[in-house]
Amino acid sequence: MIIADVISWVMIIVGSFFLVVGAIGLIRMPDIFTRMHALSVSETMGVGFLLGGMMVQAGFTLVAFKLICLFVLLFFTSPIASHAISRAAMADGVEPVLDGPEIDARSDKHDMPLEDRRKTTTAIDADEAELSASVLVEDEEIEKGEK
Amino acid sequence: MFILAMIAVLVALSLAVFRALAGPNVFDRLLAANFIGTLAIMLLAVLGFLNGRPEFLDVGLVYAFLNITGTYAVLKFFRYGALGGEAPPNEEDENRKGFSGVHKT
Amino acid sequence: MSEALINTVLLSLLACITIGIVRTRNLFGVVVLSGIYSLLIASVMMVLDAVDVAMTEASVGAGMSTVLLLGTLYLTKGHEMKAFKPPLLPLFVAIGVGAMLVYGTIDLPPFGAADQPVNQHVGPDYLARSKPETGIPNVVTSVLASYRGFDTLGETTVVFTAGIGILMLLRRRRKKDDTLREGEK
Amino acid sequence: MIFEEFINYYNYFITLFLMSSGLYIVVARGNMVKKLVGLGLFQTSVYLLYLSPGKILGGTPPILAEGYEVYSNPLPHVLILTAIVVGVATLGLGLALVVRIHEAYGTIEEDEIFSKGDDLQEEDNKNSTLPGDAK
Repeated sequence: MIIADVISWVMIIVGSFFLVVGAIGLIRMPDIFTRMHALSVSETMGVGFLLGGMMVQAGFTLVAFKLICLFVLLFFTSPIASHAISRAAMADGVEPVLDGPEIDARSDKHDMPLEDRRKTTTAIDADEAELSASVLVEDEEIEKGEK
Repeated sequence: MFILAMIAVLVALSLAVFRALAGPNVFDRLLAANFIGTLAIMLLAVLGFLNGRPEFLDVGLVYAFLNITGTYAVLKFFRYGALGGEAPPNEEDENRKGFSGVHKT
Repeated sequence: MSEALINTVLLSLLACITIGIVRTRNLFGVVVLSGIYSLLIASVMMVLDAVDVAMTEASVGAGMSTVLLLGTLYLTKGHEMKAFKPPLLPLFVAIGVGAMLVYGTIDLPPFGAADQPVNQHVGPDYLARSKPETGIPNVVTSVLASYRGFDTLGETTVVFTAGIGILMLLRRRRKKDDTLREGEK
Repeated sequence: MIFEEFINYYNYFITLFLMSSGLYIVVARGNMVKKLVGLGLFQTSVYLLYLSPGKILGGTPPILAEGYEVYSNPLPHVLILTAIVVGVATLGLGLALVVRIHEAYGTIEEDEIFSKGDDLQEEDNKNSTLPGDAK
Protein backbone atom coordinates (compact mmCIF):
# COMPACT_ATOMS: atom_id res chain seq x y z
CA MET A 1 0.00 0.00 0.00
CA ILE A 2 2.85 2.35 0.80
CA ILE A 3 4.46 1.51 -2.54
CA ALA A 4 1.27 2.48 -4.38
CA ASP A 5 1.14 5.75 -2.43
CA VAL A 6 4.74 6.54 -3.31
CA ILE A 7 4.14 5.74 -6.99
CA SER A 8 1.07 7.98 -7.13
CA TRP A 9 2.84 10.83 -5.36
CA VAL A 10 5.78 10.69 -7.73
CA MET A 11 3.45 10.64 -10.71
CA ILE A 12 1.45 13.60 -9.40
CA ILE A 13 4.59 15.63 -8.75
CA VAL A 14 5.96 14.89 -12.22
CA GLY A 15 2.61 15.74 -13.80
CA SER A 16 2.38 19.04 -11.94
CA PHE A 17 5.93 19.87 -13.02
CA PHE A 18 5.11 19.25 -16.68
CA LEU A 19 1.92 21.34 -16.51
CA VAL A 20 3.77 24.32 -15.05
CA VAL A 21 6.62 23.95 -17.56
CA GLY A 22 4.10 23.96 -20.41
CA ALA A 23 2.47 27.12 -19.04
CA ILE A 24 5.86 28.83 -18.75
CA GLY A 25 6.57 27.88 -22.35
CA LEU A 26 3.23 29.43 -23.30
CA ILE A 27 4.41 32.68 -21.73
CA ARG A 28 8.04 32.81 -22.78
CA MET A 29 8.08 31.59 -26.38
CA PRO A 30 8.16 34.21 -29.15
CA ASP A 31 5.40 33.17 -31.55
CA ILE A 32 2.33 30.97 -31.91
CA PHE A 33 4.08 27.97 -33.44
CA THR A 34 6.77 27.63 -30.79
CA ARG A 35 4.17 28.23 -28.11
CA MET A 36 2.06 25.44 -29.55
CA HIS A 37 5.09 23.18 -29.63
CA ALA A 38 6.08 23.91 -26.03
CA LEU A 39 2.53 23.59 -24.76
CA SER A 40 1.09 20.53 -26.50
CA VAL A 41 3.96 18.17 -25.68
CA SER A 42 4.22 19.00 -22.00
CA GLU A 43 0.42 19.29 -21.67
CA THR A 44 -0.07 15.70 -22.80
CA MET A 45 2.71 14.51 -20.50
CA GLY A 46 1.43 16.44 -17.49
CA VAL A 47 -2.18 15.39 -17.91
CA GLY A 48 -1.16 11.77 -18.41
CA PHE A 49 0.99 11.66 -15.27
CA LEU A 50 -1.56 13.51 -13.11
CA LEU A 51 -4.44 11.25 -14.19
CA GLY A 52 -2.20 8.20 -13.73
CA GLY A 53 -1.36 9.21 -10.19
CA MET A 54 -5.04 9.72 -9.40
CA MET A 55 -5.85 6.34 -10.95
CA VAL A 56 -3.38 4.66 -8.60
CA GLN A 57 -5.04 6.47 -5.68
CA ALA A 58 -8.55 5.47 -6.78
CA GLY A 59 -7.86 1.75 -7.17
CA PHE A 60 -10.18 -0.54 -9.16
CA THR A 61 -13.36 1.56 -9.03
CA LEU A 62 -15.71 3.42 -11.34
CA VAL A 63 -13.67 6.56 -10.68
CA ALA A 64 -10.60 4.91 -12.20
CA PHE A 65 -12.61 3.97 -15.29
CA LYS A 66 -13.77 7.59 -15.70
CA LEU A 67 -10.17 8.74 -15.33
CA ILE A 68 -9.12 6.30 -18.07
CA CYS A 69 -11.88 7.69 -20.33
CA LEU A 70 -10.66 11.23 -19.65
CA PHE A 71 -7.07 10.24 -20.34
CA VAL A 72 -7.89 8.58 -23.66
CA LEU A 73 -10.01 11.55 -24.74
CA LEU A 74 -7.38 14.14 -23.85
CA PHE A 75 -4.54 12.04 -25.22
CA PHE A 76 -6.10 11.98 -28.66
CA THR A 77 -7.85 15.35 -28.86
CA SER A 78 -5.37 17.82 -27.41
CA PRO A 79 -2.56 17.24 -29.98
CA ILE A 80 -5.16 17.36 -32.76
CA ALA A 81 -6.45 20.68 -31.45
CA SER A 82 -2.92 22.10 -31.28
CA HIS A 83 -2.22 20.97 -34.82
CA ALA A 84 -5.48 22.52 -36.03
CA ILE A 85 -4.70 25.81 -34.30
CA SER A 86 -1.27 26.13 -35.90
CA ARG A 87 -2.64 25.09 -39.29
CA ALA A 88 -5.43 27.68 -39.09
CA ALA A 89 -2.88 30.31 -38.05
CA MET A 90 -0.77 29.40 -41.08
CA ALA A 91 -3.80 29.59 -43.38
CA ASP A 92 -4.72 32.98 -41.93
CA GLY A 93 -1.26 34.32 -42.73
CA VAL A 94 0.46 34.48 -39.36
CA GLU A 95 4.17 34.49 -40.07
CA PRO A 96 6.56 32.61 -37.80
CA VAL A 97 9.09 34.76 -35.99
CA LEU A 98 12.50 33.87 -37.36
CA ASP A 99 15.67 34.06 -35.33
CA GLY A 100 17.67 37.19 -34.68
CA PRO A 101 18.35 39.25 -31.59
CA GLU A 102 16.17 42.15 -32.69
CA ILE A 103 13.05 40.01 -32.77
CA ASP A 104 11.97 39.70 -29.22
CA ALA A 105 8.96 37.99 -27.73
CA ARG A 106 7.94 41.14 -25.94
CA SER A 107 8.26 43.52 -28.87
CA ASP A 108 5.16 44.46 -30.83
CA LYS A 109 6.59 43.48 -34.19
CA HIS A 110 4.09 40.69 -34.75
CA ASP A 111 1.98 43.01 -36.83
CA MET A 112 4.74 43.75 -39.36
CA PRO A 113 5.12 41.87 -42.64
CA LEU A 114 8.04 39.48 -42.83
CA GLU A 115 10.13 41.60 -45.23
CA ASP A 116 10.06 44.66 -42.97
CA ARG A 117 10.92 42.52 -40.02
CA ARG A 118 13.96 41.16 -41.84
CA LYS A 119 15.09 44.67 -42.69
CA THR A 120 15.08 45.60 -39.04
CA THR A 121 17.36 42.73 -38.13
CA THR A 122 20.75 44.25 -38.67
CA ALA A 123 22.72 41.82 -36.59
CA ILE A 124 22.64 38.87 -38.97
CA ASP A 125 26.20 37.90 -39.81
CA ALA A 126 27.36 37.85 -43.35
CA ASP A 127 28.35 34.23 -42.92
CA GLU A 128 24.89 33.32 -41.74
CA ALA A 129 23.27 35.11 -44.68
CA GLU A 130 25.60 33.29 -47.06
CA LEU A 131 24.82 30.00 -45.41
CA SER A 132 21.07 30.47 -45.69
CA ALA A 133 21.46 31.56 -49.33
CA SER A 134 23.45 28.42 -50.14
CA VAL A 135 20.81 26.29 -48.40
CA LEU A 136 18.15 27.94 -50.53
CA VAL A 137 20.15 27.22 -53.70
CA GLU A 138 20.56 23.61 -52.65
CA ASP A 139 16.83 23.32 -52.08
CA GLU A 140 16.11 24.67 -55.54
CA GLU A 141 18.57 22.25 -57.07
CA ILE A 142 16.95 19.36 -55.27
CA GLU A 143 13.54 20.42 -56.53
CA LYS A 144 14.86 20.67 -60.09
CA GLY A 145 16.45 17.27 -59.81
CA GLU A 146 13.19 15.77 -58.65
CA LYS A 147 11.38 17.23 -61.60
CA MET B 1 -0.19 15.86 -1.97
CA PHE B 2 -3.29 16.85 -3.90
CA ILE B 3 -2.80 20.37 -2.59
CA LEU B 4 0.49 20.51 -4.49
CA ALA B 5 -1.24 19.37 -7.68
CA MET B 6 -3.91 22.00 -7.08
CA ILE B 7 -1.30 24.73 -6.65
CA ALA B 8 0.40 23.64 -9.88
CA VAL B 9 -2.92 23.72 -11.75
CA LEU B 10 -3.73 27.18 -10.39
CA VAL B 11 -0.28 28.54 -11.31
CA ALA B 12 -0.60 27.16 -14.84
CA LEU B 13 -4.11 28.64 -15.02
CA SER B 14 -2.81 32.08 -14.06
CA LEU B 15 -0.07 31.93 -16.70
CA ALA B 16 -2.54 30.79 -19.37
CA VAL B 17 -4.93 33.62 -18.45
CA PHE B 18 -2.04 36.05 -18.80
CA ARG B 19 -1.32 34.72 -22.28
CA ALA B 20 -5.02 34.93 -23.20
CA LEU B 21 -5.07 38.59 -22.15
CA ALA B 22 -1.73 39.55 -23.70
CA GLY B 23 -1.82 37.34 -26.80
CA PRO B 24 -1.02 39.47 -29.82
CA ASN B 25 -3.55 37.76 -32.07
CA VAL B 26 -6.59 35.53 -31.85
CA PHE B 27 -4.72 32.27 -32.28
CA ASP B 28 -2.64 32.86 -29.15
CA ARG B 29 -5.83 33.47 -27.25
CA LEU B 30 -7.30 30.32 -28.75
CA LEU B 31 -4.29 28.24 -27.74
CA ALA B 32 -4.59 29.62 -24.22
CA ALA B 33 -8.34 28.87 -24.24
CA ASN B 34 -7.71 25.26 -25.21
CA PHE B 35 -5.13 24.94 -22.43
CA ILE B 36 -7.54 26.54 -19.94
CA GLY B 37 -10.16 23.95 -20.90
CA THR B 38 -7.70 21.13 -20.16
CA LEU B 39 -6.71 22.82 -16.90
CA ALA B 40 -10.38 23.13 -15.87
CA ILE B 41 -10.76 19.37 -16.30
CA MET B 42 -7.64 18.74 -14.21
CA LEU B 43 -8.85 21.24 -11.61
CA LEU B 44 -12.14 19.51 -11.03
CA ALA B 45 -10.53 16.06 -10.96
CA VAL B 46 -8.01 17.23 -8.34
CA LEU B 47 -10.77 19.08 -6.47
CA GLY B 48 -12.82 15.90 -6.21
CA PHE B 49 -9.90 14.04 -4.64
CA LEU B 50 -9.11 17.01 -2.41
CA ASN B 51 -12.65 17.13 -1.03
CA GLY B 52 -12.81 13.34 -0.70
CA ARG B 53 -15.68 12.88 -3.13
CA PRO B 54 -14.22 12.08 -6.58
CA GLU B 55 -17.49 11.05 -8.28
CA PHE B 56 -18.05 14.07 -10.45
CA LEU B 57 -15.64 13.27 -13.25
CA ASP B 58 -18.58 13.06 -15.67
CA VAL B 59 -18.53 16.84 -15.70
CA GLY B 60 -14.89 16.59 -16.77
CA LEU B 61 -15.87 14.35 -19.68
CA VAL B 62 -18.45 16.93 -20.77
CA TYR B 63 -15.79 19.65 -20.56
CA ALA B 64 -13.40 17.62 -22.71
CA PHE B 65 -15.98 17.10 -25.46
CA LEU B 66 -17.03 20.75 -25.35
CA ASN B 67 -13.45 21.97 -25.43
CA ILE B 68 -12.62 20.07 -28.58
CA THR B 69 -15.95 20.98 -30.23
CA GLY B 70 -15.63 24.69 -29.47
CA THR B 71 -12.02 24.83 -30.67
CA TYR B 72 -12.93 23.10 -33.91
CA ALA B 73 -15.90 25.42 -34.48
CA VAL B 74 -13.73 28.52 -34.11
CA LEU B 75 -10.92 27.08 -36.24
CA LYS B 76 -13.24 25.94 -39.01
CA PHE B 77 -14.67 29.43 -39.03
CA PHE B 78 -11.22 30.97 -39.35
CA ARG B 79 -10.05 28.63 -42.07
CA TYR B 80 -13.12 28.41 -44.28
CA GLY B 81 -15.00 31.55 -43.32
CA ALA B 82 -18.20 29.68 -42.50
CA LEU B 83 -19.52 27.30 -39.90
CA GLY B 84 -21.36 24.91 -42.19
CA GLY B 85 -22.73 24.46 -45.67
CA GLU B 86 -20.70 24.24 -48.84
CA ALA B 87 -17.77 26.50 -48.00
CA PRO B 88 -14.98 25.83 -50.50
CA PRO B 89 -11.70 24.80 -48.84
CA ASN B 90 -9.73 27.44 -50.69
CA GLU B 91 -6.90 28.56 -48.45
CA GLU B 92 -5.40 30.95 -50.98
CA ASP B 93 -8.36 33.32 -51.02
CA GLU B 94 -7.05 36.62 -49.73
CA ASN B 95 -10.51 37.94 -48.87
CA ARG B 96 -10.93 35.28 -46.27
CA LYS B 97 -7.76 36.13 -44.40
CA GLY B 98 -7.41 38.67 -41.65
CA PHE B 99 -9.69 37.23 -38.97
CA SER B 100 -6.85 37.23 -36.51
CA GLY B 101 -6.22 40.96 -36.74
CA VAL B 102 -2.70 40.34 -38.05
CA HIS B 103 -3.34 42.07 -41.36
CA LYS B 104 -3.99 45.69 -40.65
CA THR B 105 -5.01 47.29 -43.94
CA MET C 1 -10.02 26.87 4.21
CA SER C 2 -8.42 25.50 1.04
CA GLU C 3 -11.80 25.70 -0.71
CA ALA C 4 -12.08 29.40 0.09
CA LEU C 5 -8.54 30.04 -1.19
CA ILE C 6 -9.13 28.19 -4.49
CA ASN C 7 -12.34 30.16 -4.84
CA THR C 8 -10.45 33.42 -4.30
CA VAL C 9 -7.80 32.63 -6.92
CA LEU C 10 -10.39 31.61 -9.52
CA LEU C 11 -12.48 34.72 -8.89
CA SER C 12 -9.40 36.95 -9.30
CA LEU C 13 -8.64 35.31 -12.66
CA LEU C 14 -12.29 35.91 -13.60
CA ALA C 15 -11.90 39.61 -12.84
CA CYS C 16 -8.76 39.75 -15.03
CA ILE C 17 -10.63 38.14 -17.95
CA THR C 18 -13.46 40.65 -17.45
CA ILE C 19 -11.03 43.56 -17.80
CA GLY C 20 -9.74 41.91 -20.98
CA ILE C 21 -13.27 41.65 -22.39
CA VAL C 22 -13.90 45.32 -21.67
CA ARG C 23 -10.67 46.45 -23.32
CA THR C 24 -10.44 44.19 -26.40
CA ARG C 25 -11.56 45.69 -29.71
CA ASN C 26 -11.20 42.67 -32.00
CA LEU C 27 -14.58 40.95 -31.88
CA PHE C 28 -13.12 37.47 -32.41
CA GLY C 29 -10.87 38.10 -29.45
CA VAL C 30 -13.95 39.05 -27.44
CA VAL C 31 -15.67 35.79 -28.42
CA VAL C 32 -12.66 33.67 -27.44
CA LEU C 33 -12.29 35.56 -24.15
CA SER C 34 -15.97 35.05 -23.34
CA GLY C 35 -15.47 31.32 -23.92
CA ILE C 36 -12.58 31.37 -21.43
CA TYR C 37 -14.81 33.33 -19.05
CA SER C 38 -17.49 30.63 -19.23
CA LEU C 39 -14.97 27.87 -18.52
CA LEU C 40 -13.60 29.77 -15.52
CA ILE C 41 -17.01 30.51 -14.08
CA ALA C 42 -17.97 26.86 -14.54
CA SER C 43 -14.90 25.96 -12.46
CA VAL C 44 -15.99 28.47 -9.81
CA MET C 45 -19.40 26.78 -9.76
CA MET C 46 -17.68 23.42 -9.25
CA VAL C 47 -15.89 24.89 -6.23
CA LEU C 48 -19.22 26.29 -4.99
CA ASP C 49 -20.67 22.70 -5.06
CA ALA C 50 -23.08 23.42 -7.92
CA VAL C 51 -22.29 20.42 -10.11
CA ASP C 52 -25.36 20.49 -12.35
CA VAL C 53 -25.10 24.24 -12.84
CA ALA C 54 -21.42 23.88 -13.79
CA MET C 55 -22.25 21.28 -16.42
CA THR C 56 -25.04 23.41 -17.88
CA GLU C 57 -22.98 26.59 -17.86
CA ALA C 58 -20.05 24.90 -19.61
CA SER C 59 -22.20 23.40 -22.35
CA VAL C 60 -24.38 26.49 -22.82
CA GLY C 61 -21.81 29.22 -22.18
CA ALA C 62 -18.62 27.82 -23.68
CA GLY C 63 -20.29 25.69 -26.34
CA MET C 64 -23.52 27.19 -27.59
CA SER C 65 -22.96 30.91 -26.97
CA THR C 66 -19.60 30.78 -28.77
CA VAL C 67 -21.15 29.17 -31.83
CA LEU C 68 -24.07 31.64 -31.83
CA LEU C 69 -21.72 34.62 -31.55
CA LEU C 70 -19.50 33.27 -34.33
CA GLY C 71 -22.53 32.75 -36.57
CA THR C 72 -23.59 36.33 -35.97
CA LEU C 73 -20.10 37.61 -36.77
CA TYR C 74 -20.19 35.61 -40.01
CA LEU C 75 -23.58 37.01 -41.02
CA THR C 76 -22.75 40.61 -40.12
CA LYS C 77 -19.13 40.62 -41.40
CA GLY C 78 -18.10 42.43 -38.25
CA HIS C 79 -14.41 42.01 -37.53
CA GLU C 80 -13.34 44.98 -35.50
CA MET C 81 -15.04 47.56 -33.35
CA LYS C 82 -14.63 51.22 -34.04
CA ALA C 83 -12.09 53.10 -31.97
CA PHE C 84 -13.78 55.41 -29.52
CA LYS C 85 -13.14 57.86 -26.74
CA PRO C 86 -14.07 56.48 -23.32
CA PRO C 87 -17.18 58.37 -22.28
CA LEU C 88 -17.08 59.50 -18.68
CA LEU C 89 -20.76 59.40 -17.79
CA PRO C 90 -21.25 55.60 -18.16
CA LEU C 91 -18.03 55.06 -16.19
CA PHE C 92 -19.36 57.18 -13.33
CA VAL C 93 -22.73 55.43 -13.50
CA ALA C 94 -21.10 51.99 -13.34
CA ILE C 95 -18.75 52.96 -10.52
CA GLY C 96 -21.58 54.63 -8.59
CA VAL C 97 -23.87 51.62 -8.91
CA GLY C 98 -20.98 49.36 -7.87
CA ALA C 99 -20.20 51.49 -4.82
CA MET C 100 -23.83 51.51 -3.70
CA LEU C 101 -24.04 47.72 -4.10
CA VAL C 102 -20.82 47.26 -2.11
CA TYR C 103 -22.32 49.39 0.65
CA GLY C 104 -25.35 47.12 0.61
CA THR C 105 -23.21 43.98 0.65
CA ILE C 106 -21.53 44.72 3.99
CA ASP C 107 -24.53 43.46 5.94
CA LEU C 108 -24.70 40.11 4.14
CA PRO C 109 -23.59 37.02 6.08
CA PRO C 110 -19.98 35.88 5.45
CA PHE C 111 -19.11 33.33 2.78
CA GLY C 112 -19.59 29.67 3.57
CA ALA C 113 -21.37 30.02 6.93
CA ALA C 114 -23.85 27.25 7.65
CA ASP C 115 -26.05 29.32 9.98
CA GLN C 116 -27.09 32.05 7.55
CA PRO C 117 -30.82 32.46 6.90
CA VAL C 118 -30.63 31.14 3.32
CA ASN C 119 -29.59 27.71 4.56
CA GLN C 120 -32.04 27.50 7.46
CA HIS C 121 -35.53 26.65 6.21
CA VAL C 122 -36.22 25.56 2.65
CA GLY C 123 -32.94 23.96 1.63
CA PRO C 124 -32.65 21.47 4.52
CA ASP C 125 -36.35 20.71 4.11
CA TYR C 126 -35.85 19.65 0.48
CA LEU C 127 -32.74 17.70 1.45
CA ALA C 128 -34.71 15.76 4.08
CA ARG C 129 -37.82 15.16 1.97
CA SER C 130 -36.30 14.30 -1.40
CA LYS C 131 -35.20 10.71 -0.79
CA PRO C 132 -38.37 9.43 0.95
CA GLU C 133 -40.86 11.29 -1.25
CA THR C 134 -39.37 10.99 -4.73
CA GLY C 135 -36.59 8.39 -4.41
CA ILE C 136 -34.08 10.50 -6.34
CA PRO C 137 -30.67 10.97 -4.66
CA ASN C 138 -29.88 14.10 -6.71
CA VAL C 139 -31.85 16.78 -4.88
CA VAL C 140 -31.41 19.35 -7.66
CA THR C 141 -33.11 17.04 -10.15
CA SER C 142 -35.95 16.19 -7.83
CA VAL C 143 -36.66 19.84 -7.02
CA LEU C 144 -36.37 20.88 -10.65
CA ALA C 145 -38.61 18.19 -12.09
CA SER C 146 -40.95 17.40 -9.25
CA TYR C 147 -41.40 20.10 -6.62
CA ARG C 148 -40.93 23.02 -9.01
CA GLY C 149 -42.07 21.35 -12.22
CA PHE C 150 -44.22 24.28 -13.28
CA ASP C 151 -41.16 26.55 -13.15
CA THR C 152 -39.48 24.26 -15.62
CA LEU C 153 -42.59 24.27 -17.80
CA GLY C 154 -42.48 28.07 -17.88
CA GLU C 155 -38.79 27.97 -18.77
CA THR C 156 -39.54 25.63 -21.67
CA THR C 157 -42.22 28.04 -22.84
CA VAL C 158 -39.73 30.89 -22.79
CA VAL C 159 -37.20 28.92 -24.83
CA PHE C 160 -39.92 27.89 -27.30
CA THR C 161 -41.03 31.50 -27.72
CA ALA C 162 -37.45 32.63 -28.29
CA GLY C 163 -37.02 29.93 -30.93
CA ILE C 164 -40.17 31.08 -32.72
CA GLY C 165 -38.91 34.67 -32.58
CA ILE C 166 -35.54 33.72 -34.06
CA LEU C 167 -37.23 31.74 -36.84
CA MET C 168 -39.53 34.64 -37.72
CA LEU C 169 -36.66 37.13 -37.72
CA LEU C 170 -34.37 35.06 -39.91
CA ARG C 171 -36.91 33.44 -42.26
CA ARG C 172 -37.63 36.68 -44.08
CA ARG C 173 -33.96 36.98 -44.83
CA ARG C 174 -33.78 33.64 -46.57
CA LYS C 175 -36.74 34.54 -48.80
CA LYS C 176 -35.03 37.77 -49.77
CA ASP C 177 -31.88 35.87 -50.69
CA ASP C 178 -33.85 33.50 -52.91
CA THR C 179 -35.53 36.33 -54.78
CA LEU C 180 -32.15 37.98 -55.25
CA ARG C 181 -30.70 34.83 -56.71
CA GLU C 182 -33.65 34.42 -59.08
CA GLY C 183 -33.24 38.03 -60.14
CA GLU C 184 -29.59 37.38 -60.97
CA LYS C 185 -30.51 34.48 -63.20
CA MET D 1 -8.29 39.74 11.08
CA ILE D 2 -8.86 42.04 8.14
CA PHE D 3 -7.63 39.32 5.74
CA GLU D 4 -10.29 36.89 6.89
CA GLU D 5 -12.97 39.53 6.52
CA PHE D 6 -11.69 40.22 3.03
CA ILE D 7 -11.89 36.53 2.09
CA ASN D 8 -15.37 36.33 3.58
CA TYR D 9 -16.70 39.09 1.36
CA TYR D 10 -14.51 38.54 -1.71
CA ASN D 11 -17.25 36.64 -3.56
CA TYR D 12 -19.61 39.56 -3.27
CA PHE D 13 -16.97 42.08 -4.32
CA ILE D 14 -16.10 40.15 -7.47
CA THR D 15 -19.79 39.66 -8.20
CA LEU D 16 -20.36 43.40 -7.99
CA PHE D 17 -17.27 44.09 -10.10
CA LEU D 18 -18.63 41.81 -12.83
CA MET D 19 -22.02 43.49 -12.56
CA SER D 20 -20.52 46.99 -12.93
CA SER D 21 -18.38 45.88 -15.88
CA GLY D 22 -21.39 44.39 -17.64
CA LEU D 23 -23.37 47.58 -17.02
CA TYR D 24 -20.48 49.68 -18.35
CA ILE D 25 -20.18 47.61 -21.53
CA VAL D 26 -23.93 47.71 -22.17
CA VAL D 27 -24.13 51.49 -21.67
CA ALA D 28 -20.84 52.71 -23.12
CA ARG D 29 -19.86 50.47 -26.03
CA GLY D 30 -21.53 51.08 -29.38
CA ASN D 31 -21.01 47.66 -30.96
CA MET D 32 -24.10 45.50 -30.61
CA VAL D 33 -22.32 42.12 -30.37
CA LYS D 34 -20.16 43.54 -27.61
CA LYS D 35 -23.27 44.84 -25.87
CA LEU D 36 -24.72 41.32 -25.85
CA VAL D 37 -21.47 39.92 -24.42
CA GLY D 38 -21.73 42.57 -21.68
CA LEU D 39 -25.30 41.49 -21.00
CA GLY D 40 -23.93 37.96 -20.58
CA LEU D 41 -21.42 39.26 -18.01
CA PHE D 42 -24.25 40.88 -16.08
CA GLN D 43 -26.27 37.64 -16.10
CA THR D 44 -23.31 35.59 -14.91
CA SER D 45 -22.73 37.96 -12.01
CA VAL D 46 -26.32 37.30 -10.93
CA TYR D 47 -25.62 33.56 -11.02
CA LEU D 48 -22.67 34.10 -8.71
CA LEU D 49 -24.75 36.28 -6.39
CA TYR D 50 -27.25 33.44 -6.00
CA LEU D 51 -24.77 30.58 -5.72
CA SER D 52 -22.35 32.16 -3.22
CA PRO D 53 -24.62 32.08 -0.12
CA GLY D 54 -25.70 28.51 -0.88
CA LYS D 55 -22.18 27.15 -0.37
CA ILE D 56 -21.36 25.73 3.04
CA LEU D 57 -17.66 25.33 3.77
CA GLY D 58 -16.87 21.68 4.31
CA GLY D 59 -20.07 20.57 2.59
CA THR D 60 -20.47 18.42 -0.50
CA PRO D 61 -22.70 18.78 -3.58
CA PRO D 62 -26.39 18.06 -2.84
CA ILE D 63 -26.39 14.51 -4.17
CA LEU D 64 -27.36 12.23 -1.34
CA ALA D 65 -24.96 9.39 -0.52
CA GLU D 66 -23.86 7.34 2.44
CA GLY D 67 -21.32 8.85 4.76
CA TYR D 68 -21.89 12.55 4.10
CA GLU D 69 -23.67 14.80 6.54
CA VAL D 70 -23.30 18.40 5.32
CA TYR D 71 -24.76 19.29 1.94
CA SER D 72 -24.84 22.67 0.24
CA ASN D 73 -28.17 24.35 -0.38
CA PRO D 74 -29.82 22.87 -3.52
CA LEU D 75 -32.41 25.59 -4.09
CA PRO D 76 -30.14 28.28 -5.68
CA HIS D 77 -28.84 25.63 -8.09
CA VAL D 78 -32.36 24.94 -9.32
CA LEU D 79 -33.14 28.62 -9.82
CA ILE D 80 -29.87 29.26 -11.64
CA LEU D 81 -30.34 26.24 -13.93
CA THR D 82 -33.56 27.86 -15.13
CA ALA D 83 -31.86 31.24 -15.45
CA ILE D 84 -28.99 29.89 -17.59
CA VAL D 85 -31.33 28.34 -20.15
CA VAL D 86 -33.44 31.48 -20.33
CA GLY D 87 -30.22 33.51 -20.68
CA VAL D 88 -29.08 31.62 -23.76
CA ALA D 89 -32.55 32.01 -25.30
CA THR D 90 -32.26 35.77 -24.74
CA LEU D 91 -28.80 35.79 -26.30
CA GLY D 92 -30.03 33.93 -29.38
CA LEU D 93 -32.95 36.29 -29.88
CA GLY D 94 -30.70 39.34 -29.44
CA LEU D 95 -28.20 38.00 -31.98
CA ALA D 96 -31.02 37.37 -34.47
CA LEU D 97 -32.07 41.00 -33.98
CA VAL D 98 -28.48 42.09 -34.62
CA VAL D 99 -28.48 40.15 -37.89
CA ARG D 100 -31.73 41.83 -38.97
CA ILE D 101 -30.39 45.26 -38.01
CA HIS D 102 -27.28 44.62 -40.08
CA GLU D 103 -29.48 43.78 -43.08
CA ALA D 104 -31.53 46.93 -42.68
CA TYR D 105 -28.75 49.42 -41.93
CA GLY D 106 -25.52 47.76 -43.10
CA THR D 107 -23.74 48.25 -39.79
CA ILE D 108 -23.83 47.05 -36.20
CA GLU D 109 -22.35 50.20 -34.64
CA GLU D 110 -24.92 52.14 -32.70
CA ASP D 111 -24.02 55.73 -33.63
CA GLU D 112 -23.93 54.92 -37.36
CA ILE D 113 -27.37 53.34 -37.06
CA PHE D 114 -28.69 56.48 -35.38
CA SER D 115 -27.30 58.78 -38.06
CA LYS D 116 -28.61 56.56 -40.84
CA GLY D 117 -32.01 56.40 -39.17
CA ASP D 118 -32.17 60.21 -39.17
CA ASP D 119 -31.28 60.31 -42.86
CA LEU D 120 -33.96 57.76 -43.71
CA GLN D 121 -36.51 59.78 -41.72
CA GLU D 122 -35.65 62.96 -43.63
CA GLU D 123 -35.95 61.16 -46.97
CA ASP D 124 -39.34 59.87 -45.96
CA ASN D 125 -40.46 63.35 -45.02
CA LYS D 126 -39.30 64.74 -48.39
CA ASN D 127 -40.85 61.98 -50.46
CA SER D 128 -44.16 61.83 -48.67
CA THR D 129 -47.06 63.29 -50.60
CA LEU D 130 -49.63 63.37 -47.85
CA PRO D 131 -49.36 66.49 -45.70
CA GLY D 132 -50.18 64.51 -42.61
CA ASP D 133 -47.10 62.32 -42.99
CA ALA D 134 -44.66 65.19 -42.85
CA LYS D 135 -44.61 65.23 -39.10
